Amino acid sequence: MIILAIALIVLGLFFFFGTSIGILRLPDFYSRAHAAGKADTLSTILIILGCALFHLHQAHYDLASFHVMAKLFVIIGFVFIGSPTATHAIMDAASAAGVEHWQKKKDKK
Amino acid sequence: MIGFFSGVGIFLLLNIILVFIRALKGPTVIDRLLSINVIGTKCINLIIIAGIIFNRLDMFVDIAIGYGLLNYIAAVATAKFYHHNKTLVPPSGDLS
Amino acid sequence: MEFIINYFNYIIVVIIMMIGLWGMLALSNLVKKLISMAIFQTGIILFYISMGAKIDSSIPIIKQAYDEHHHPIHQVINNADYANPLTQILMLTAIVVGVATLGLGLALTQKVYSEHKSLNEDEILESLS
Amino acid sequence: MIFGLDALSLVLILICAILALYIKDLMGSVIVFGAYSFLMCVVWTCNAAVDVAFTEAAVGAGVGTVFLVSTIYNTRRVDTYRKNRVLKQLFMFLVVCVVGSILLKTITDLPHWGDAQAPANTHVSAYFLENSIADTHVPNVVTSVLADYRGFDTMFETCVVFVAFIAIFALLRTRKIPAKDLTPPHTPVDSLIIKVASHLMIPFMQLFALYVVAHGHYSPGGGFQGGVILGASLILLAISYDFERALEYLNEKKIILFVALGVLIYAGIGVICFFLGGNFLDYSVLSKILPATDTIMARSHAMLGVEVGVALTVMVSMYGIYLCLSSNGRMDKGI
Repeated sequence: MIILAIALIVLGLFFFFGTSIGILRLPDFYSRAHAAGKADTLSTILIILGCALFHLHQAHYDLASFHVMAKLFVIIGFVFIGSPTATHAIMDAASAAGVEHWQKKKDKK
Repeated sequence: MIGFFSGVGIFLLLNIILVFIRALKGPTVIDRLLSINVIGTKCINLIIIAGIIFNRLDMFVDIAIGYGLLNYIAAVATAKFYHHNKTLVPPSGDLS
Repeated sequence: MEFIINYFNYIIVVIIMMIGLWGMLALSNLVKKLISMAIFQTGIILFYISMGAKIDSSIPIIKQAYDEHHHPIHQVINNADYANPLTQILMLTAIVVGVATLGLGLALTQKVYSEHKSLNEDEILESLS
Repeated sequence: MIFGLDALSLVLILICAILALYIKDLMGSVIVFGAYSFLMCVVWTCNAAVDVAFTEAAVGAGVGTVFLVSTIYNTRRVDTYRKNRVLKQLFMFLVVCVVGSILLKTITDLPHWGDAQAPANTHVSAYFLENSIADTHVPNVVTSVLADYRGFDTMFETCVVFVAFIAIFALLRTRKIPAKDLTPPHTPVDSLIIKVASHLMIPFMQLFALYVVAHGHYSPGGGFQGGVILGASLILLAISYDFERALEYLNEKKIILFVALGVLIYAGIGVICFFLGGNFLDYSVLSKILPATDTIMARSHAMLGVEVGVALTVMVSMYGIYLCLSSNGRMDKGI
């Protein structure tokens, strides 16, 4: 169980590393939002899952730890609704405000 | 195990610094908003990890639920602001 | 080096307060002045919370053991095991009051803007004279 | 307390603070200030201050940024006026450096960070920690100090929130529409995704806020946090739909009524204690009228009543402040 928890957390950290590199390096706003919207939500969910499993193991599977785990699942649900909504709102605003798409042209400086 | 979770927390914060560089550079305001939104989501993880390090996770989940619920209000409000004034670059004056 | 580790939070408090004070004194935009005021306020809150922190202490919620009739079992509570609750409650109310007063400042700013059509301190002073 | 996380996030906070003041565009400044608040919340958790972290989370994520954004919406984003202030700024920098060096000299006299034997940690707070369970049966010492031992303090803090709301209302509320509309023309934004997501989240938010108010005795939470979350849920309703929809639930008359009712509940519980022969806010005498409670449980129950009063005032204040700031006092349409 503890190995599974650590594996989930490390996987989440890997995805978050990808997110931060993507936000830092991708060329235009829309591709950055793509990195932020998907990988970020996934990494958050993975890390929370790992923490839930670790807590379950640490508390020897008693009733209170299942209560905590249910709460952690509630957080996962909220992040799953909230984070993509926020990204959608930001993207919508950007497209309304007229942010230009990136094009693979060198001559446009 | 506390060492492992401290390492996870510090790794998350270092990554937040990477994200923060985008907020620092951010050619437009909306890039800043995007990276700040990511930082807000990551704070949920940091709080849960702090709870595990303190060994009182049952007390810290409530804060994390609060964050998970409220995190997107600021993004929605700011996005609505840009729907009304449809300019990213203010009419007079520079960004920097 | 030892000085930095022992007083790290307090040094940050001083720097945050310096940034906030500088912003309030030197910047001309009224909204930025209010943001600097909020930064200054968090400096003070950080000072109080750092005073209440204890090494190897837990959060100030007592781990209560109960017997089978749900009556609390009497236990000896060691002061050094829990963080200081007093500084925390002082600052908890200060945050909520701080956001209410920030709203008041913003309302005044909006009123000033509707009079003078500007948020700049210098421009407002010129239009007053 | 966790040193590594604390130190790293404090360094990030410094960068945030400088960046928030450096950016010329006010919107950017406000957004970076939001990140400042997020990281501050991490610092509070690392310093074992869970209730403060909860308050900061609710205030910073829910209402603080929204207030600033709505003010910028009704005013102007950038200064067009330029006057050379470099000399003044340099002079102020020197002044601030002098003040800072004095403060730095002073902090060497303070006890070390995290010292359990410091004077601030040994006198009054030790009494609260050791006697909270025996006196009130409340494990969360922060709640018991907030609502019971220091009840006067909290009552007047609630009054400050109340007075701030009344002042904003009196300053901004106007019925006449100004001749020249300052705000840009209002175009309704129909984003179905935001509406549906808010529709899903708002009931959970309000339910969770009630849980926070009621469960504040055993876990971090209480009137202030629950009130701010309730207010944030109403603000979200007003943002994602429009003012009409939000005012259907809680109109202006009810706002004024509830904001006073919260303070009245708090002070009323104190006055009832008065009539039962105790001191003002001495809850233990309430056991005479509450059925089947001893003096200790009476204190615990009265704390819940007080928290409900605080939550009511804070909720309505945050909601009302948002309505006033966002519509510049006209209360018809906002962001």
